[in-house]
Amino acid sequence: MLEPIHVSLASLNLATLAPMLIAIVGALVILVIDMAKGGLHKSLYVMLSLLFLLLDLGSLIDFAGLFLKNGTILGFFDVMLMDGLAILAQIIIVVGSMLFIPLALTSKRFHEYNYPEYFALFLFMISGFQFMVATDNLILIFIGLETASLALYTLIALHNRAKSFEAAVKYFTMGALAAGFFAFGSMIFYAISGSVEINQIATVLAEDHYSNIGYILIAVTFMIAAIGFKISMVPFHTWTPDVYEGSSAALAGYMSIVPKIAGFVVAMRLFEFLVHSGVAWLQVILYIGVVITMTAANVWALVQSDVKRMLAYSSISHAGFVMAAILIGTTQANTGLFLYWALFSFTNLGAFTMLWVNRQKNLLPGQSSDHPYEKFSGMVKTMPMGAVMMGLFMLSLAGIPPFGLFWGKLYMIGSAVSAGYTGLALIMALNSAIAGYYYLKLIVFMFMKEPMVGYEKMYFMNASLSLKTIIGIAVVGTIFAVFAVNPLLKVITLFVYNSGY
Amino acid sequence: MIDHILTLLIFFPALAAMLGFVVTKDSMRAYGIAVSFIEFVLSLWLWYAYDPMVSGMQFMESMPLIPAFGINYLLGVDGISLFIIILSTFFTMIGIASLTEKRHLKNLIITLLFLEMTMVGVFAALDAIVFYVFWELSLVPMLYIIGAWGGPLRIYASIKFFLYTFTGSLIMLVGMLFMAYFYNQATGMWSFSILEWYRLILPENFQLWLFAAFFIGFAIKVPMFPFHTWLPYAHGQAPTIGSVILAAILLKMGTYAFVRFSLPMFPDASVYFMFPIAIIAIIMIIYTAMVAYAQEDIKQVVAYSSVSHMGVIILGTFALNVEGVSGSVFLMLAHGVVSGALFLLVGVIYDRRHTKMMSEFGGIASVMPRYATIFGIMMMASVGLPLTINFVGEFLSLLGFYKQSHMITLTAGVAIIVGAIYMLSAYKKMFFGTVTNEANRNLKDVNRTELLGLIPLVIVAIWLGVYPKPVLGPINNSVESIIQLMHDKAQSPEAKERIPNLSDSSKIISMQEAH
Amino acid sequence: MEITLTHYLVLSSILFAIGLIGIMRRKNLLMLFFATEILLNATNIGFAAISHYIGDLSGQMFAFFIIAIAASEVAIGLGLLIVWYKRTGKIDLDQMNSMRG
Amino acid sequence: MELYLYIALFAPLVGSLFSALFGMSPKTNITGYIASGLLFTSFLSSLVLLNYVLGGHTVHVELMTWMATGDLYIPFGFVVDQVSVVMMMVVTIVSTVVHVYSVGYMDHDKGFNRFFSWLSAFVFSMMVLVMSDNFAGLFIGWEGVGLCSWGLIGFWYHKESATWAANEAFIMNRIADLGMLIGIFMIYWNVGSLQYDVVFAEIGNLPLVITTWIGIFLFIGAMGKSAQFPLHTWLADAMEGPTPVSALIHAATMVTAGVYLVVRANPIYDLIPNVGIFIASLGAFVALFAASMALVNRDMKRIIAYSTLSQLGYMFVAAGLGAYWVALFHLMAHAFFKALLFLGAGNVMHAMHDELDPFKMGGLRKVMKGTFIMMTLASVALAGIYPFAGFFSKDLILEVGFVEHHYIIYTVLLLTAGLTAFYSFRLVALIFHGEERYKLFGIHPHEAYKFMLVAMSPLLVLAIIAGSFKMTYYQLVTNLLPSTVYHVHNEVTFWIMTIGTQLFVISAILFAYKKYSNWNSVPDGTSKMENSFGYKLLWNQYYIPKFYEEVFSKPYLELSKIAWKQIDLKIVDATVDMIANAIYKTGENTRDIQNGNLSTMLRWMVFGLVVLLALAVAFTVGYNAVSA
Amino acid sequence: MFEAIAFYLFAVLTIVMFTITVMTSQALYAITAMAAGMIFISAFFFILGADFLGAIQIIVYTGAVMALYAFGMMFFDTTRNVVEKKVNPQIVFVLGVLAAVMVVAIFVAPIISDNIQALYPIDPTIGNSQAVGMVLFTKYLVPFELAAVMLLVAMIGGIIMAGKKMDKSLTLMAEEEIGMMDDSYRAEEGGH
Repeated sequence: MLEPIHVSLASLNLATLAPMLIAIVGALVILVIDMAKGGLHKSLYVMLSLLFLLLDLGSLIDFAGLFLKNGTILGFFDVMLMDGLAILAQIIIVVGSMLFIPLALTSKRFHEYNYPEYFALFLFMISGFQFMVATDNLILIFIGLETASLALYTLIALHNRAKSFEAAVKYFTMGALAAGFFAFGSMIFYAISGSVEINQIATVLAEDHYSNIGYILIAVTFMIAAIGFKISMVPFHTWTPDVYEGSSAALAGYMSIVPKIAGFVVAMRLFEFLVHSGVAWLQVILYIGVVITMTAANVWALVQSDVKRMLAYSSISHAGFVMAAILIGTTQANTGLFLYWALFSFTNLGAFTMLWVNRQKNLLPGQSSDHPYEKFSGMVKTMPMGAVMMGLFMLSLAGIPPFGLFWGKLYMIGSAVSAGYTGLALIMALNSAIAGYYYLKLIVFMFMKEPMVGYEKMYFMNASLSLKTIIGIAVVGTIFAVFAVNPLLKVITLFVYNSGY
Repeated sequence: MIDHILTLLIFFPALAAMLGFVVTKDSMRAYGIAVSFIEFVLSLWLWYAYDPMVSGMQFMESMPLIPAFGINYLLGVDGISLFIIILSTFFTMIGIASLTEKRHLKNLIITLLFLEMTMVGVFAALDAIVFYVFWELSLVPMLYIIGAWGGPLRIYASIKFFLYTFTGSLIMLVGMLFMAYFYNQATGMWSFSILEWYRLILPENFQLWLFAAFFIGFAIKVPMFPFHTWLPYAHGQAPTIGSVILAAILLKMGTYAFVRFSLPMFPDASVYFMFPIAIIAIIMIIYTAMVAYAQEDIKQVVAYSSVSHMGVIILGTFALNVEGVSGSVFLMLAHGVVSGALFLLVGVIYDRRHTKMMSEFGGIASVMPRYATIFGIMMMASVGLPLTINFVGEFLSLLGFYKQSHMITLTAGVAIIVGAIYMLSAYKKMFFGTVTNEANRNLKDVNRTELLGLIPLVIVAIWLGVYPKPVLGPINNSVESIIQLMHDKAQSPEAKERIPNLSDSSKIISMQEAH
Repeated sequence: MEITLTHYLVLSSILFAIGLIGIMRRKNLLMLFFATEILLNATNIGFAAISHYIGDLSGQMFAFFIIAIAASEVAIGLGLLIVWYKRTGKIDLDQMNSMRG
Repeated sequence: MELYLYIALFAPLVGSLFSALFGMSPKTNITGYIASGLLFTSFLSSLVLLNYVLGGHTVHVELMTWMATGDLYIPFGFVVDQVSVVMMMVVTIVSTVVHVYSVGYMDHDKGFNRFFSWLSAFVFSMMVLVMSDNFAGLFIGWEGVGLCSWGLIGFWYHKESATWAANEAFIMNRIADLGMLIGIFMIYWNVGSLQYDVVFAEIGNLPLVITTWIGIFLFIGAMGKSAQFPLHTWLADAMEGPTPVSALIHAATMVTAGVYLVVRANPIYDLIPNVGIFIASLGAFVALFAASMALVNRDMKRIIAYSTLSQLGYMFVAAGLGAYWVALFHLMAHAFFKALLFLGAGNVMHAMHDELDPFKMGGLRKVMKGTFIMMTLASVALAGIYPFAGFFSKDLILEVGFVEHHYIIYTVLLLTAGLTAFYSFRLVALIFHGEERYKLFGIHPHEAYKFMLVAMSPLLVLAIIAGSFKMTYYQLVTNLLPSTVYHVHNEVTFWIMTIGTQLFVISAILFAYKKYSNWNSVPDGTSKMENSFGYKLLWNQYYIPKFYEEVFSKPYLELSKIAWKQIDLKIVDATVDMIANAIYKTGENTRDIQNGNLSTMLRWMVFGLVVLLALAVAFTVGYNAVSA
Repeated sequence: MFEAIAFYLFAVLTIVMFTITVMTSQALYAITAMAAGMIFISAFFFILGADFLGAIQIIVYTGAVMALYAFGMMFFDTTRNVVEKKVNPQIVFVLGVLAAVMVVAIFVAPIISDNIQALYPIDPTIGNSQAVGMVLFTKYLVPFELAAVMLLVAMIGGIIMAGKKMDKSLTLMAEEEIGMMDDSYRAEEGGH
């Protein structure tokens, strides 16, 4: 008969749930407030979200301290895994979200911010991502992923216009397919290892000396497809530009950062042990995948006529760039990944925010998208500071020193070099050059063309103090990144190294 | 203050540019001149404080930037960089003083001041990454200058300029990372300090690859054949000030980098690649001179002539002996002064006629005699007449390379012939003959503002041609230390032989000092 | 004739492939969603079978959660379809091509 | 003495700079006076130095360092020794005369001040050239005179032909200068110094091959400056410049720089007699070659220019055969009478309103008595009639050829002497004798200013008496130059030669007079002679300018255009653009992968999966095959 | 033997049902076939001893999911024949079949592993539901709770998207229009 199970509460390490729980509680609080008194202004919810995120961040920093003292923290029957990667990723997630949520305080009113549920879903989504990175259990990863994704689909659709529905449906459908892939891949891993926990899988496979190579490859294939979808690897990227275009610029910027870092962490956990154990196939596949993702996305970005789509493709390319870290698999490379993404968050969010501040409600005459290049022509004359800042973000994205992303690129290419991937390093460098073109294109429009008559008022029409603050933070973060790199590098290296990656 | 003079030199213009946003449009010009003048005086002070007897780095500054990855804010000047820095500040001053641009003058001056920061930064940097930062950053203001104030094809030209050089420098960046990695392998430490890298002796095959990686970055910047095609567009479309700075300073970054990086870091590779590069240099010299001869646009003539002269600089650099390298460093300055002046001169006529086609002119000498005179002086300097600044550099460069190869020098020497051909024919087309075009009949001669920019250049061009010693001396000392370093580091017997050992010849030096 | 794990896995993958075909083939969004359900169900069979053959409960757990996920997806998916349908009157995915390139 | 040296050297520079100050302003006579005065000062200083040097001293100063790097050390060093002082005298005398003359000659020219600036600058360069104590300094002067020559040939820059000629001269000289530069490089890398004294002391220790090459390269430099075949065409074209310029630069001084170089570098050429023979042969050839072209030419100044060329040939014969002092002597004598001849021609030009065709003149002796006398005497001197200067120097060269047993050279030179006499007097006869054909063209000639004639007179005197300095000169220069005496020892032979030569020359003169002194029509290209092959050949300068035009200039231009339009734009640049375009086009062509249709997107996902699966299966199969 | 027969029977049935689901142009057939397929799948669960899962399968899928879909169908009016434009159907089948073939190709090889250990072994002495419950509320408590959150998210998402507020898009309305709308809301609320 069933034995009663005695579990000491201490061994559960309930605290490991704290960060996610904070987010969930926040969401529930918002829902409750809404039920109690409807029709409250969005600023309340924004600030509440911000507060809970702050708490979340506080608890994460607490964990960071604990991690440095005691190493990896397991909790809840080893389902929760608070290692360096989890903490770093969650910090990026939460900080990215904190930068995102004030963007709701626009001066124009958009549909989604009329819903208190929007903020609740947003916090739920964050908790989903947090779960996703803070575990090595495939089940929890899957559920976290789905929680976040489902919330995200809703957030996209709430923008409430034809394009955002289209985007949401496309994202959802492809997400469902990817979910199928994930499930199937997990199944095969389960079949060969009898476990759904990544470290367990790794152990079993190592003990078997990878004898079920066929199974492993099939499993990895499905996993690549599933995670590749999440981090938009070519050819699983097709949703990205459409979804970015359909969502509000703010959300698009958010999507280019936060979901992807979660994806990267899962990819790191899942693939790196395989790469390290010399599964040559995976190395080749990742190599090809990384190169194609970087290059093809760049090439497509070249031909875009809409800035947002261009940025979408560019973020695919950046993701490909960072994927190289997983291929390289050294501590330096993984450190580079987090460094890159931390720096990328500021810059890219800044760039998308710049789009967000000049979002008008109706399409420009003769244009089929919100942010055609023409909209920016001659911006330096009508809005010099705005143009300079946008130019700054573009330069940073292009990897012009000393702006933020350069240091990330430097370190990433450096890690490729150190690991002996000369060809990869060169390809990464050359891709930066190709990318230069489309970033320059925007600069050209802003600085070297005459303003279009009648469009002068387009810029900053949607701006508000909080948006400007966010841009300011992004600008500062981009320009003075160089001073942040060293401390970041030290901390990240410590975390990554101590997590065994 | 003297301890941080380099930092001051680098960031003073940038700071001034920031403050410049506040200055009103009308007074911007005066502000720009004042700032650049102060900067120039500061750089002169640097020269004054510089000890010409010391061959190594002076005014070193160091501050950890990203110590975890071995990146430090490391500055210093030696005889080689000192004068290029002064040239940069000098030309920024001259450039701003002789600005005739009316559109968005404020933006232009702010951009120029930022550009000045990057230029000084490149030449003062002793850390590869800091160097790279300024190197890349210099593209941005230039992009803006060409793209916003340029001619009809300005956007094409500016993007081409940017992307081309950007691509090259990214490959160079990979090379730098490899260098740091090898340093890490050798010492267990990360470092991007150039001086530290000097101490590293690499196996020859590594040297070859790294040399190639750096070479692409530098060659595009120089620009060397066949990577030169961005230059005619950039010059052709750039406004006068853009061309001036581009020709006078930005191109020097490439050649300077050869001396600063390639030679001392890869002595064996330098010897290995000496002849191929010399061949390229010859192609640059003769082929581009021919192309220059075929031009119809006077600015393009000057632009291509730049490439041709850069060929001589490259040749001198790869002479790998003191005479040649000193000569090439000197020629960098000389070419800066002369081609800068020529572009300014082209700008003068362009301001008046808004065309640069030589066929539009003819007989200008009678309408604008002062202009014709100054143009003539600068043309002769460009042709390399003795007692002008160019000759010293060209003579020494060719002399230096003669030690390495007779035939190549003979072929390269054709520079003095072909140079004369295109320059004289261009001069003839523009200035000689009778005035046939009515539009030219009443052109105003150079005015006071323009003279303000041109006269100092003429003075420098002749002064340093007659008495190059104050500049050549410090250059020589620093070059000697580089050559000695190369000789000591060289591994292959051929390199040992080709790079002279100066410690043997110290006798000779002392003998000369007895003169 | 023993039914081994392989049988189940093969069955699972055949069903998965049917799902894939459906996903690629369907233009009607609602029926496309059916196909996604097939995918998840195919996987579930595999999980249950593996769980049975190695005598471990984790597989069943996974399948359990997959069912939950499938259910949530239906809710969101139908919600999306409803707004889309309200806006356009169609749920044919060929209508969705306002963004491209 | 240093002071005098510096005065001699820098006075012209001061004059030039002073004139340049007024370069753009309208004519101010003061510039002419000051420049001339300063040159006279220079001349006086040179005279003092000459006196000093005659006392057996030399002056050697070092002004300052020019270049010093590595082992290279080049100072601005100047030396006044026996050779350079001779040159200094020649240069300062002729240039002083020419300056004064020019005050009158350029009287009506807008560019009066500019002219003096250039002219004085030229003298300065020339002084640097001759006074320098090292090869680099020589090169400075060498290029400097080239520059001034360019400026002065193209002085009337509105004339297409003048500017063309100026550029031609400069570029041709540059070609030769490259040779010289290479010679200098060789000297430096083999000797380690460029100082004359060091080089000449060390040169004997070098392998002969290297010395030979040095000699050859230096001579290439000399060929350009002295317009030796095949770099001779510029000299005749250079006559586009104002006539004083032709007198000073293209007759008396600059063109002789090549001879000076060979003379100066005599320790080198002494070691390589084979090169010397070549130089001599080339000189002889040029002497005849140039003279032949002068026979038929119808341009007064060109005829004189060809004669200059021819005389330069003589000088090179002497220098090539080792008779350096003879070469230098002829150089000096020639400078006087040739400058005189040119200045006279200038007077005629002035009178004839820049008409140059002697066939359109005739009978001018009536209106231009002074000029007539001077030109006739100068021609006599040129022809080498005793006791004029030309006799002493030219005869000596013939003797050298004979003594050194180069009979072919001797014969050629003798023949040339006859031709020289013929064309010189053809010119004199056509200009000053016969009918006054100029009336047909409505010209009213007049004599030049008095002071111009006065200014010319020193030259006249020197042209007549220069020969008498021969012994003093000989003693002077042989301090430095090999003191070989060239004398035909057999008295009979000597007299036969001397008198024979004189008779030959005189008969040539008489023939010219007979043929041309009564000329009465302007040739219109229809006469039989004018259509003969020989005449045409000579008239077209052996078709060499045309040959250069067709073989070098035009193809170079064409090639340049191809290089630009075909190679640079269509290959090099197009490749770069092609790469960029290819990348862009790839984007354009593949962007339809994202065609916005959800079905396609899903298919791409499945496609990606299938490809990966295929790779996985392939790998597994391969892996199993290998492990099995 | 019984197991084999059952397996093959249900395998064929499921495959057929799902094939119908995928291939038919009748939406009604499709949904019916899918519901049937789901039920047949639950049969596998029972065969495999996963009783709990089987029950859940029937309840959740056939009960909830199918009902939702049925409502959806009625709402979208897709009971009639669905007209679908087919583009390159070959590609679809080639890709699908290839995927299956390749996965199967690997799967025919047996799994070689000595190291598979059941971490949560099935105890034959206790019932499946109990066992599942034990694991679910210990090891998988966190996923379980998160699944609850997920369902909550799905619920909220579904509700607000289907809600009436979505009919008007503030995103597309000019500020003035929104202002007017707010006023009318306020008026309504004031009226209550």
